[in-house]
Amino acid sequence: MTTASTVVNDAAYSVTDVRHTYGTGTHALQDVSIELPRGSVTSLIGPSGCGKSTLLNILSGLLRPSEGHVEIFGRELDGPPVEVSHMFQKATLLPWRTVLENVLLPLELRDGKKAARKQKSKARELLKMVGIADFEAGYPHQLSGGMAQRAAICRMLVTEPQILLLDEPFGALDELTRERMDTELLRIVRDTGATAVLVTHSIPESVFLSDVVYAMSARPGRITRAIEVDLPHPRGEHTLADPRYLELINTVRQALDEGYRRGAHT
Amino acid sequence: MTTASTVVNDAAYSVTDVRHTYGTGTHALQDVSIELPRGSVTSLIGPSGCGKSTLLNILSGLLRPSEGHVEIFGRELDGPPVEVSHMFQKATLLPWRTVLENVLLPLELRDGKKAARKQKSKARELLKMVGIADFEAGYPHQLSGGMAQRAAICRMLVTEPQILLLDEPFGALDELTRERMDTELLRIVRDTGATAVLVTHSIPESVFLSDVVYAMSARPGRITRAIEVDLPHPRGEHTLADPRYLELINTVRQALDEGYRRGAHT
Amino acid sequence: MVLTRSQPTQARTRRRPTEGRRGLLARMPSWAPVLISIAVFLAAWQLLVTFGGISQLVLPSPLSVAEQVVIVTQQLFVGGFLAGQLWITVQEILLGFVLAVVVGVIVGIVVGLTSFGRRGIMPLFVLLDATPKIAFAPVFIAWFGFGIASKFLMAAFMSIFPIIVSTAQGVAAVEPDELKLFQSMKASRWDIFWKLRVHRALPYLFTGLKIAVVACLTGAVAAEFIGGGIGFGEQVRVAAARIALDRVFALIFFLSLLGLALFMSVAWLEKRLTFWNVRS
Amino acid sequence: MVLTRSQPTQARTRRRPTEGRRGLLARMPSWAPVLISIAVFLAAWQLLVTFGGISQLVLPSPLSVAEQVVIVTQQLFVGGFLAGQLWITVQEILLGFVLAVVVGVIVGIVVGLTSFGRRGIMPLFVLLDATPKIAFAPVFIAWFGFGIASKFLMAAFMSIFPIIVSTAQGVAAVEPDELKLFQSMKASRWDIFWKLRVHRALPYLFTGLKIAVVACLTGAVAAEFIGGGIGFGEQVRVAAARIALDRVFALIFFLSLLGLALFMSVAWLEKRLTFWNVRS
Amino acid sequence: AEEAEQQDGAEGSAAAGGLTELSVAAVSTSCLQFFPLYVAQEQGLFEENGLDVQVERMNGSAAVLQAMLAGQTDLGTPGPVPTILTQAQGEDIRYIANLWPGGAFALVTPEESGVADASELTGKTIGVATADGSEVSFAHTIMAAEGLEESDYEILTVGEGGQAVAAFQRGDIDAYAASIDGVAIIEHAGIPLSNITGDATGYLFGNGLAAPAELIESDPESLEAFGNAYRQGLEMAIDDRQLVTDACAAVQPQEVEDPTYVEAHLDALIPSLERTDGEPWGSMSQEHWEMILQDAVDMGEVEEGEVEVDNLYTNDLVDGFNS
Ligand SMILES: Nc1ncnc2c1ncn2[C@@H]1O[C@H](COP(=O)(O)OP(=O)(O)OP(=O)(O)O)[C@@H](O)[C@H]1O
Ligand SMILES: Nc1ncnc2c1ncn2[C@@H]1O[C@H](COP(=O)(O)OP(=O)(O)OP(=O)(O)O)[C@@H](O)[C@H]1O
Ligand SMILES: Cc1ncc(C[n+]2csc(CCO)c2C)c(N)n1
Ligand SMILES: [Mg+2]
Ligand SMILES: [Mg+2]
Repeated sequence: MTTASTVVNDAAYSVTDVRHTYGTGTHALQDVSIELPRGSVTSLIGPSGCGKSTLLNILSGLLRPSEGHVEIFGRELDGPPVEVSHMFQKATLLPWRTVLENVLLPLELRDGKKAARKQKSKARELLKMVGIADFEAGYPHQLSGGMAQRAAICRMLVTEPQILLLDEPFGALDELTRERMDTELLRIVRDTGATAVLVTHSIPESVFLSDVVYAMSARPGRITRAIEVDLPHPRGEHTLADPRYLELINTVRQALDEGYRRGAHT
Repeated sequence: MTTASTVVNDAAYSVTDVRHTYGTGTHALQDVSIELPRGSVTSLIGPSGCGKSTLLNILSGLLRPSEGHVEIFGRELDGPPVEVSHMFQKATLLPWRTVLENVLLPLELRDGKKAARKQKSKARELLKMVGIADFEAGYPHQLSGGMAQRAAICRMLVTEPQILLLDEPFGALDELTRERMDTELLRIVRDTGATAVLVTHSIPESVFLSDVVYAMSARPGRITRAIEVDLPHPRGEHTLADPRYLELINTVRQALDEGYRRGAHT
Repeated sequence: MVLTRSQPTQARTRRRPTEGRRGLLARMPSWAPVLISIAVFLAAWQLLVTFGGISQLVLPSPLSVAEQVVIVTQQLFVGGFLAGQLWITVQEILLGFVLAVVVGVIVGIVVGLTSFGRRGIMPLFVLLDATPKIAFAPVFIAWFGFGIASKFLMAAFMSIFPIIVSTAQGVAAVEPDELKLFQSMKASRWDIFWKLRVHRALPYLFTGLKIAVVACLTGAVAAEFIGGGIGFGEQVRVAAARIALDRVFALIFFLSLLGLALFMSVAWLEKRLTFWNVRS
Repeated sequence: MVLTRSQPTQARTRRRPTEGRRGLLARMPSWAPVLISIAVFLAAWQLLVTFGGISQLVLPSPLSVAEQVVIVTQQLFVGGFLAGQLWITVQEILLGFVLAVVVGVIVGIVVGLTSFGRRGIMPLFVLLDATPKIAFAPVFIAWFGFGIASKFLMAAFMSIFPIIVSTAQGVAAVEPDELKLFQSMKASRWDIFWKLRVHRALPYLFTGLKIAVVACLTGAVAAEFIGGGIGFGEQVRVAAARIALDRVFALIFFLSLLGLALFMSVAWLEKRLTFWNVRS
Repeated sequence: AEEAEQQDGAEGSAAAGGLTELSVAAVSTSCLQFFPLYVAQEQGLFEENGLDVQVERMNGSAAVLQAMLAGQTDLGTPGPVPTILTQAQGEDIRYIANLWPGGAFALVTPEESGVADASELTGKTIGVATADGSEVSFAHTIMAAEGLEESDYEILTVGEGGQAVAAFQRGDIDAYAASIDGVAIIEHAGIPLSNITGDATGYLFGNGLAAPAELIESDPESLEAFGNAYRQGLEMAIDDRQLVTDACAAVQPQEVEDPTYVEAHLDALIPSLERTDGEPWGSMSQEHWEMILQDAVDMGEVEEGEVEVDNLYTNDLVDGFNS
């Protein structure tokens, strides 16, 4: 997989020998090198505190790694790039804006208020797609956790990003709602051809959604295993009954358990 | 299972025709009748807002049902009974008390400060058992979520309750930590011969822990299915690989999905 | 009693089911308890004066105060001298408050957003805020004269510190998650300020404003007290000098109403502008 | 610059990575910025007096104020008259504060824990708090005489309302989860009060106390100002009456130090008693 | 008298050492303004007269009168007008001695303004030290004597000391009506003033000693003893001004830090405290009281007939003051 780094290659991201140590001395990441093909869905899974969010923050340009470097579409990463939308565990909707205004926020910041206003119909479409069109004029405190998370998805998608970075996006939802959101998300990603990186704690979720699952060890986080998920597309309820699905879940669990045991997690 | 209600029977709880409507008009529970044998572990599972916590609050004597009645060890329930310990989704440790002082709180409230002080060694034993003995002099804000939840378990157990009511006790933990806590809890319950009622959102957890899983429908909550879990004891890591385990998970999922579809959940 | 059958009224006190003895009180309209306690207070006062053998010049009876309230009200409605004095004080308070808000918010933003401000200037303001600012009243009079200027500047001086401190706290107290969100969306510092910090600062600011508006009234009255010359506070002093204590109380009553009106206006504005700030 | 290589100093300002231009300022010891801004302030003041042609009777120069500060300090150390006056004011403040805390906390608990208190009495306190309490100073003198009593009562009156309001808020603001926990453990009302409400009320109470301690100083000084006779505030008035503005400023400086010391004491106590109250 | 003393136990009970306790409240916190009181205290003149006196300092006549009514003090030194107002409200507090026979107030203008006569103040602003009415009626009396209506000039309350200086410097006032010691302070600050008081206010005596009628009834001996000591204090201080500095050093040291400040005060005050009309110290004339009461009626402060002149004062104790 070695390519001359000056040549534009087909990867959305290519991460080489990244390490990160925080100012506090916490050694969060160690020797991470991964390549994420365009249009792929990748999951990062590992024990709490192993550096998953750190890695995602590095990919989003919010954090510069202590060592190593990151390329996005073949160019050196340097600050948050326009192609990327980042979604966090909490929906983080601004409570003083209506749902619609929240969804329009990234456009407003990028193109100004006027331009954003013109895109209302697009935002409305997204809200309709995730099933909360009726709430566009409501305020976040009137939404349930699942509804807020859906609004955050719309906000993430409204700029038509080529890359989606998702940090435990559905961690706060109950299992059944979560499964539905997973399915929806997968459909959107496939439809738009975007590249997605997902951080999750749920083994079944990682398998269900991804092309590759990277298992990480406890701090300092390193990638211990890469599990290719060869489940056929499109995936859906039938996938859950697929014996290969359960098999892969067990594979990931074992990979994780090793990393878990090796770490210092209490 | 009909016994004359005046005769003391073998059930820890017997719940007859319980309905509950809140002051706001929310109709939370509808026609719930269940019998919980001594020493059994029972799970309640169902969509968010279906009345699981309401039912648990009724069992704990914190809430009097609008209709129907509840017997505990054959006598009419009337206020929080001494035999019961209730554990909530959040650890809710008092931040101004050390871990040890938090564990001793129920004893202090029941028997006074002096008596509680004499039981320190017992509290320390419990802390040792869950693996946080080193933190007894620490304050809650120094603990991770998992450690706090373990302290809450010690607090629950320190009064040697005959009945444990657990409302999503590990909902805030990551999957692997949660599995470990589940195993620990199960061992404790079996060792002490206590009766336990567990509310959970996780289907695998409910199957892993229980003798019976009650699936509930969306609001107004009613019990739609009772699934007997015939997995052998003791359960442990090997259980997760048992095909019967996966089968039961699917059974519960289906039961739940029916109730889910029938409800008005968004 | 821990167990209580849930009833419609219970929703209100959901947080304390053990304290739910709901009797007469719960069924009263919400203004009734206030009126009852006012009535009890006034009755006790009247009894004290009537049977306590206290001189009217030391503690006037509520009845004679009420009489003076009526007289003052009439004078205010006629729009003569007293109305003019009240208007002067109102002007002092409003000018002082507006000045304090404008300067205080600007200074607060500068102090709160810069490291030097937080570390170098904030402690000075804490020091200044800990001075009994009323001691500066004669200085203000000497500098700014006997007209409205010295009074509204004094009012502004008395009320500006809570505004500075709360603004500085507010603009610094952004939610880290929201800041990260804005950064990930490549927001400019300008946008982060106007679309994020300003909103998050408002609840803090209003806490400061509610303290400030009362301090502003106190400042104007204190300046009139010490500086003399004009205004409603000065009328209180004149009445006190004439040993007309019933008039003193009646005038203070109007000042309280003024204070309450200002406080309520700020509270109303707070409710409107921070409607979204529901405790989660 | 959004991207910054993380460095040891960054930990402190983790929340605002975009503002991380760390230069000279970050490397200064923490007292340096305060001293710098004080120095700049004093220099500007001296220049204004020297070149602004302002009479010393209106704005004394910092140098002459400094001279007076030295003189007053000497007098205080000798322990003569001025030390006695300072001690009187300190007594007034301490007595007033203790009284306000004792009465305010008790009233606050009663008001905060009863439905009648919250609905019937609280609005009255809001009304009273909105009065310019300084207008009552002459009345307090008339009732309680010229001694220390009228002054410390005035100080207590000025500072009691924030204590009542914050205590009432505090005891009512229990976490529902914790209340439920206590109820499930069959705790008595007594235990719920002492082992839960009291702790949860402390952070609120201290917010009130920090406002109150400054108000208490103001109250004592204002009472001395208006009531006359005794104390350090009265000395300010005497100095003002004899047109010794440099002395006025020097005395105010000592009152500020006193205020700061009181404020710091309360803040220190807060840190000790609510050490557990870390923002989560 | 013994029976009466038992009835009114609050006032003047016999203390250890046979001294009678008595408290007095001055209407000003200034020591220099009431120096006879403090000299008497410092020189032990009260003890010599069988009294144990407690001196309090307050701001203004109203506060002192209220303190007397509330039983906080036995004696006070209010002005005549506030005393009239108190009687109008049904409380019986009376003058027993005139402390300022020469008048309390002066109307002044800055020397540099060239105004030498009150008649030149038409259309101008007169500053007054307090709003308590005394200076205001004082100013009105002077202006009325010049034939000026109240609408011909403005009155502005500016306070004392530095505030008055600021008022002159800012041009906010053209003349200033204040107590004579207040005027002395301003002159001492370096602003030369011309006194344009004239003689229209000759009948306006200043503050006096006042007491509740019951006390005058029940214990006149103690009050006589008090006045006697006060008079002796005044006379000793006139003979030896250093006594004033000594007495005030213990009470209000700020006022005596600067000897020239003390001199300026005494130069201004002593002439108005000394009796120059040959009448015994402390005595009051019916005629002057009637004129002052008439002024109060004319100003609308009290109704005609609401207060009787005979109730306002008594000269019964004057012999005792001068024994
Ligand atoms: N800004 C920071 N400064 C210092 N240390 C940090 C910072 N952010 C994270 N850390 C530490 O770095 C380590 C990795 O944190 P990170 O948030 O990347 O873990 P994670 O895998 O996302 O964990 P979780 O599953 O709990 O979200 C942890 O030990 C954490 O405490
Ligand atoms: N104290 C209350 N007053 C009024 N309505 C309530 C109260 N508590 C709960 N409810 C409502 O009753 C219904 C059942 O609530 P409950 O908390 O029992 O659900 P749950 O099954 O525990 O949900 P979750 O899984 O989200 O915890 C919900 O609609 C809820 O909004
Ligand atoms: C605070 C204060 N109140 C009243 C007066 C009035 N006064 C009291 S004694 C006196 C001297 C002659 O009577 C005068 C004018 C004052 N000066 N200061
Ligand atoms: Mg993370
Ligand atoms: Mg629940």
